[in-house]
Amino acid sequence: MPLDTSTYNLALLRVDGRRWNELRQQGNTKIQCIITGPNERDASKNTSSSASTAPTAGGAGATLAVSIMIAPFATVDRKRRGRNDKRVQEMQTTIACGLAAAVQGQAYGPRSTIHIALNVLSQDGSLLAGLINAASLALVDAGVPMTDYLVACTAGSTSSYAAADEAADPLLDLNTQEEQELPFLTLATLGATDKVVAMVCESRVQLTRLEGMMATAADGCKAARDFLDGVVRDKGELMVQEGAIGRGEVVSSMDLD
Amino acid sequence: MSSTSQHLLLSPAELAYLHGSLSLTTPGPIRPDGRAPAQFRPLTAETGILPGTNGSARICFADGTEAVVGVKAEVEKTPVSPYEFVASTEGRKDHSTSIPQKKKGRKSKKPTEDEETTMDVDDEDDDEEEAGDGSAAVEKVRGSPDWVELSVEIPGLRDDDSGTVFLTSMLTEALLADGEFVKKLWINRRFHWKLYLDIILISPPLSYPLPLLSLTTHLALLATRLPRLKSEADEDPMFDDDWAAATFLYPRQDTSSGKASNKSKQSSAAAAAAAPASRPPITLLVMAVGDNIIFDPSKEELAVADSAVAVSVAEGPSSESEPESDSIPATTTKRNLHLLSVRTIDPPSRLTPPGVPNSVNASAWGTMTAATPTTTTTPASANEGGAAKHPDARVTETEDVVGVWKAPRGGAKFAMLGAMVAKVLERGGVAEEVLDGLEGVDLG
Amino acid sequence: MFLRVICSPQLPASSSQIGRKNLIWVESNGGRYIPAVGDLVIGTVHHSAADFFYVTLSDYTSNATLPQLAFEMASKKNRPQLHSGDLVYARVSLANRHMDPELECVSPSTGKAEGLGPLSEGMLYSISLGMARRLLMRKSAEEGKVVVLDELGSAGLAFETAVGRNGKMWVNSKDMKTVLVVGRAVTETDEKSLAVEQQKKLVRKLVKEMA
Amino acid sequence: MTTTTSGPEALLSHLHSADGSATFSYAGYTIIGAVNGPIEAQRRDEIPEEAVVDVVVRPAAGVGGTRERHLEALLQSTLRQIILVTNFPRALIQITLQVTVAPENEYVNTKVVQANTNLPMLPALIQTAVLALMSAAIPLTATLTSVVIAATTEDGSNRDIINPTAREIEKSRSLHVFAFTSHGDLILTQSEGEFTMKEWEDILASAQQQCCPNTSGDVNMGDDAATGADLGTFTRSVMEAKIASDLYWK
Amino acid sequence: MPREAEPSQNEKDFILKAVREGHRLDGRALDQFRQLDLKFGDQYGIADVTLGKTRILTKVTAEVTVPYTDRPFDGIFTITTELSPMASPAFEVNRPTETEVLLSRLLEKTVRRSNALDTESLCLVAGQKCWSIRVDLHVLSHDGNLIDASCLAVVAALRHFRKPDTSMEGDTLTVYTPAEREPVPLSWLHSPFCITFSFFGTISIGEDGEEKDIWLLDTTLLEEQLRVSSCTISMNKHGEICQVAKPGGAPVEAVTVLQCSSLALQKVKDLSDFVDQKLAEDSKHRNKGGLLAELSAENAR
Amino acid sequence: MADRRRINGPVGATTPPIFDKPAKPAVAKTRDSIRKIFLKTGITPSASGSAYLELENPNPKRTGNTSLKLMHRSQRGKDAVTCETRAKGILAYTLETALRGAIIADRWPKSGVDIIVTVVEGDQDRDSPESQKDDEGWDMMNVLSGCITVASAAIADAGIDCVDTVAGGVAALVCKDNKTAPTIVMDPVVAEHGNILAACCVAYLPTRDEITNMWFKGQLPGADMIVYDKLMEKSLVACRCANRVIIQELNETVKKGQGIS
Repeated sequence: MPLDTSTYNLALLRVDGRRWNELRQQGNTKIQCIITGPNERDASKNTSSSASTAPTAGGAGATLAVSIMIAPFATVDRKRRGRNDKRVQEMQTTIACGLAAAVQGQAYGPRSTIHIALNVLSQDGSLLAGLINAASLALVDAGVPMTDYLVACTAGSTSSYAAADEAADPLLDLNTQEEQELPFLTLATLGATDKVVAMVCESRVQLTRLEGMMATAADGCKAARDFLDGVVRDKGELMVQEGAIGRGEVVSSMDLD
Repeated sequence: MSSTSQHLLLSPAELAYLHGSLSLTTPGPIRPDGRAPAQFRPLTAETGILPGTNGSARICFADGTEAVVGVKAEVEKTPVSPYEFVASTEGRKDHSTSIPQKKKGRKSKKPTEDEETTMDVDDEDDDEEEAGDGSAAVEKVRGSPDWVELSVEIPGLRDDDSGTVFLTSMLTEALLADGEFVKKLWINRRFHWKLYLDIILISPPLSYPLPLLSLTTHLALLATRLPRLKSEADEDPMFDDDWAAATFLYPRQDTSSGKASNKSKQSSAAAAAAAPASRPPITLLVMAVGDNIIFDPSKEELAVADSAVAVSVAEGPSSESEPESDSIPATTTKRNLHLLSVRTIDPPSRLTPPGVPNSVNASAWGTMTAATPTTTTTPASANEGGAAKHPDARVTETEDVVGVWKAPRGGAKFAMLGAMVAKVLERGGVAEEVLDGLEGVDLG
Repeated sequence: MFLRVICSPQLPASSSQIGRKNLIWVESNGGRYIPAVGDLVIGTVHHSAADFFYVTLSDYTSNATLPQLAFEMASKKNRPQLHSGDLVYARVSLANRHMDPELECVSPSTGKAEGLGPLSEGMLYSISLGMARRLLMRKSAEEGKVVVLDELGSAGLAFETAVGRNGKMWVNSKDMKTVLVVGRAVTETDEKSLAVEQQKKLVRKLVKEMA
Repeated sequence: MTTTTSGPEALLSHLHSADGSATFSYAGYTIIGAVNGPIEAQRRDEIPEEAVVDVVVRPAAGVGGTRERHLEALLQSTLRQIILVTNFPRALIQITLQVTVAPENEYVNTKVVQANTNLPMLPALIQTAVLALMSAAIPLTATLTSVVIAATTEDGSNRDIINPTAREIEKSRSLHVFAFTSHGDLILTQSEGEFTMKEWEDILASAQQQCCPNTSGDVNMGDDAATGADLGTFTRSVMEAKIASDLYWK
Repeated sequence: MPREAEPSQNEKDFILKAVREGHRLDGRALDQFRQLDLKFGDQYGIADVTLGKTRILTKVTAEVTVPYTDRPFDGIFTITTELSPMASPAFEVNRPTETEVLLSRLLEKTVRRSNALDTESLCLVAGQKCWSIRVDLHVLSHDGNLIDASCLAVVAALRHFRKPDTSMEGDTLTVYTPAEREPVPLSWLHSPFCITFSFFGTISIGEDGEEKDIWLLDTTLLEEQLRVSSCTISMNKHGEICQVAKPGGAPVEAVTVLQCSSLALQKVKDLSDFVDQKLAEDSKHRNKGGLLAELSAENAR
Repeated sequence: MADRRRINGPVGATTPPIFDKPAKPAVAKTRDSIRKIFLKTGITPSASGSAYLELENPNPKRTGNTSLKLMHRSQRGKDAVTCETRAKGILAYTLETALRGAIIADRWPKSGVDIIVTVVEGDQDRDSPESQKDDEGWDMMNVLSGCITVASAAIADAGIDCVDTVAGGVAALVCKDNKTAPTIVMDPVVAEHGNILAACCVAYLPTRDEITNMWFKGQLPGADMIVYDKLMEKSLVACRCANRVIIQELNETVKKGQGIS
């Protein structure tokens, strides 16, 4: 099944002391994710006021603070989006809570915060899915312990909601145009399982259509997971070759302070 | 400012050391990262990272600070207002006059020069005619500041945060200071390009982001291309869909080749008034410690700065007729730098908690033997008891105690400021260096 | 002569007539609990510091402090181990408008717990201040006219309760259903302000449902 | 001479999440009030020696504007006079007043953003606030009664209308709001429009008559159709009812 | 900063234990709603919904304005949800909390994006004049399940609302006051409702240790504080999903989500009928007329 | 409690009138002088220090009115005075820079100064043609210099220790029309000069001969510094003039004070 994640660009992969960042590209959707921290809880208070937070491990672990910045030039016709655009905030919450389910926060203790800054540089559909994948990839890269990748994918259904034809076949990973015309949903699962962590459907669709779409999306998630995993392994080998692995150890030890 | 660059805590000893090492006169300042005073931090840059934009660039400093700039252009109708016509044409004429005048004879004002200047105004008009302004009206290419919209995004800062506002205004100022830039956006009398520059600091601000943002913007503008105009004169503009045919906002040229090459390019360019080989502005951050002038200071360095200024320069037309040009060694390119704007930056050092010598400890106040005040007591503080009570304290506050760093007080000396600006502008100086560097980046 | 009426959530421990002239206290169910010395309260441990527990008595109010030594047999060596979220039954030992209230889980005179201390397991129910006051009356059935508990007891249910002046009631029993029933009985009595007879009816109904 | 159709009605402690609550409807207004407190005030707001009194007025439709802010300011300064703020230092007493029904003028289509006068709503707000405070058992030095009076001129003769309708307010020359404590002291007066000192004094008199017909404080003066409802008595009876219901078991 | 007290460990343990065994504090079944009541004001477009101890009041207002330039043929339709300290001191004025944002987003998606209200019918003069319909939602008392209750309140209020009648002679637009002409209802296309499922982890059923998700409907505030994740499904009685949102939280089997969605349909049908019936009653009441005063008294309660 | 809530202003804002032709300045001033300044301190009793500044009347007149409070605020982290200037964002920011240099911060640990500058009337010459709106920037300089002067007077009035009284001054490179050569003027009045090429506004400590804030913008020809230096010198002169006014005013205040005691 065609999952257009073939064009990942890891040219900008960088590891330094406390910051890791990743440029992930899905179709023409281009997202950059930066993980900072973990650092003192109250740091999150004053700086990223607009970020959405979610405690991990039932409050016993570190807090995840997610803030999304959608560049004005990301869309075809430039639009400036206010910091507290409710739609963005909703996505932030969804991502924060979603990741909280995967991240082993107790490794850090309750008073610490991990900042996840997502920058959308170019946007062409499957935004939420892209953001989620980028975030979990960056988290892995940052050496934050997780039970499994949190992977997401969109699935749509041909023909509009009114027509109740069962023949309508689902399709995967929609771009902006498709999103505007077809009903679709975003599904985020924990790794390759069928466990739904997050699910967002914003379009009107026959109840009967739901199952098909979810199934397709779930498959997409599996594929995405394998891909992310591949990326991480490649980078691991790269680091070994460069002998950077030693540095990697420094990094992981730094996390735990 | 303290909000823009995260506050870092240094021990009094560290501060004292930093300040000491940076203010060394011989062999010159020793910077924590071992750079030369006028040396920039190494940076990686690339352009054309965003297919969806007219121009885009990305620069990251070695310390990890990273910025992305995207430029988008839209065609917009020009409101017809008699005033704008008058004002802008004047503005432009004046500009073209001012150049040759200042270049020669140091503001010696002989009418003859005015003659020749008006002349060169005319022949520029001809260029415009070629450029497709066939209309009978002797209409000059003009521009209005609100054709450009610039936005700065700093992670963790609200849009209306004073720091962000300040950055925005400085970058905008540099861009608009000489009326030239906006004129490039002129299409015809009824239409113009509206240019949106969105500057985004991707990483958390590890150091004062101004230079980074400015350089990235510069690069993005260099890479910016506008669709080629197909329509004639004042009719509704038609554009060439072929992106390859699109023309650069700042016409490209290999720096050595002179007028001829770029003249041709220019005539094809929509914005005819653009002076040949002009380059977008860059804003550099310069700081002074003691008598030393230091470029592109890092966060630690800024923490002990005596004063800091942001200097914006741009490159104007470089004409062969320049007398000085011969004197320049062939190696250095002839760049004709304009000073666009200067602003003092509130050095964070003012907020850096100072080390306290015992003498100034509140407990120790008054116990010291008096010395003659070195600062003027303001009449107010004289009639107000508090300050007058302990003049001796004031002395020790102003006197430097060895090994103790104190937040700088007062301002910068006139000469020092002048020197800083001069250092930026000097031939073969940092500004040129940087410009060359950015020139080197290939525009994908 | 005009009487200045001051409504206050609970009667001060002793009499209903305050010394101050032109001033009477009127009890009412409503309002927020305001700590008064001697009140028995049920609090939730918020967090613990060097030698204090910080205990929440009601939402949105500053925490009360509970010295770690204010427990039976507590000493520097062995202190009670209370974690955030634990329930504790305590007496208000210091209440002062200018300071956060202070609690104790031991009678200063006898040094005995006298039933105070951590409450493990069970369920915590919120009730009106009025109901709490009635349940705390020495003879709650006669004076307070709450007979549900007695009725449930006589219906053969085995359970233990603790009532806090701050509008909390803790119920525990081996059988979870019992706890549920007791809780419902009291809360419904409270919300629907049932008379003695109705209470009895309610209990009968609940017990039947349970079986 | 009154235009009040139905007498005042009130409902106390009917909201479960607030410490105290009251719904008051009179003269075409229905307002729901909730009181939370004393609760912990935010650091930046707290007053060391007193309780902070915070009033929030929310219109039925639209976000609060300058109009609501003005009302809030008036209420805040009035209420903290009768609340024993010194009893709860560093605490916050939060009063939220939600307008649910405001009299609509059948003859104009009201805009969502009403730029019209603030005053007519004031008495209802004050009453609601006081009732809610009592329901929350917040110590008060006194209760308040308040009334709005419009001075109109009809065929030459001046006429004061108590609790005027939206229509009458339009026509009125001047509009006045008074609030009195249960001791009969004047605690709040707001006037707008054109009037002479003499007129004002007359109106004040009739307002006093209306709000506290007998400052001596004996209760047996019930509703009097001529002067509109005696709110003082009303407040009292409502409280008595409340206490009775609280202590039903006694 | 006023903070809400966390439920004590005892409460957490007990409630979870109870739920696992199929019991709730108030003796409800796991999929049972609390006592639901709906009242309309004597003015049009006021709905007062009580769901257990949760109470929500919505008011609809209409005014004539200029349509957005980018959609000249549509009217304007906004739903504002500002949670006031009345519901809980945790809600600060003009500091939208996460709850508030999610709530308003859900309503937005459920009612607005699903075209329940035909916005084109609000257009009076293309590009110049249109109706702006505004729904203000006030949470008077918050004891859980805000979303479902709010959605119901909004839908009910909108269906109850009447906007002033208008007429066009040539290019002059006349808006009639209520006194002149009886107002007219909005053109309403379908009635979506939200059903929120709250999840409380899993229990293993059968000896093969198969895991099954436990979920509750119409949770109280206390229950909501303890749930591990939630999923809101909006649909109309025709079985059209208008919106599904599971904003993160603990994972749930995909199967469960599907089961929930089919159960949601049942519940939606019930709610739909409930609202229809209430509206019918109300209109009957009005036709009798002359009882406005009584109604207003009722509304106050 | 401080009202932190949004205040929606009255619906339908009013726009200032725009006259189609610039009114001629009443008084023509020589380019080597600055407009007369009226400065008065101690005008707001409630504030710990305050000052009022008004410029000689040739239109447009600019008046800044500063009231300033020194209050004990617990500021964790900062153990020094920080100025909080509430004004148009950028203006405030620059003003803050200008003042912070002058104030001896460590004299007032853990406390803050609120400086509120109210620009009663700015140079925004509303009666000049629309096209001049681009010159907002130039005008801002004038306003800023006024703010600096008036603020520093107010600070001194409040008895906050300064190293010296800051004064603001502006000089500009202007030319009437493109025939005549550009000239440098002090304290430029935007309306008077058809076209301003460059201007610079400095905040200056005369006795220390130091500059706490500088704001230069415009188009200077070539890399040569001469014009730039000239411009700076001129603006410094402007500052000195302004400063003399401050000193004089303050002296009078002192005299009065002594007179009473």
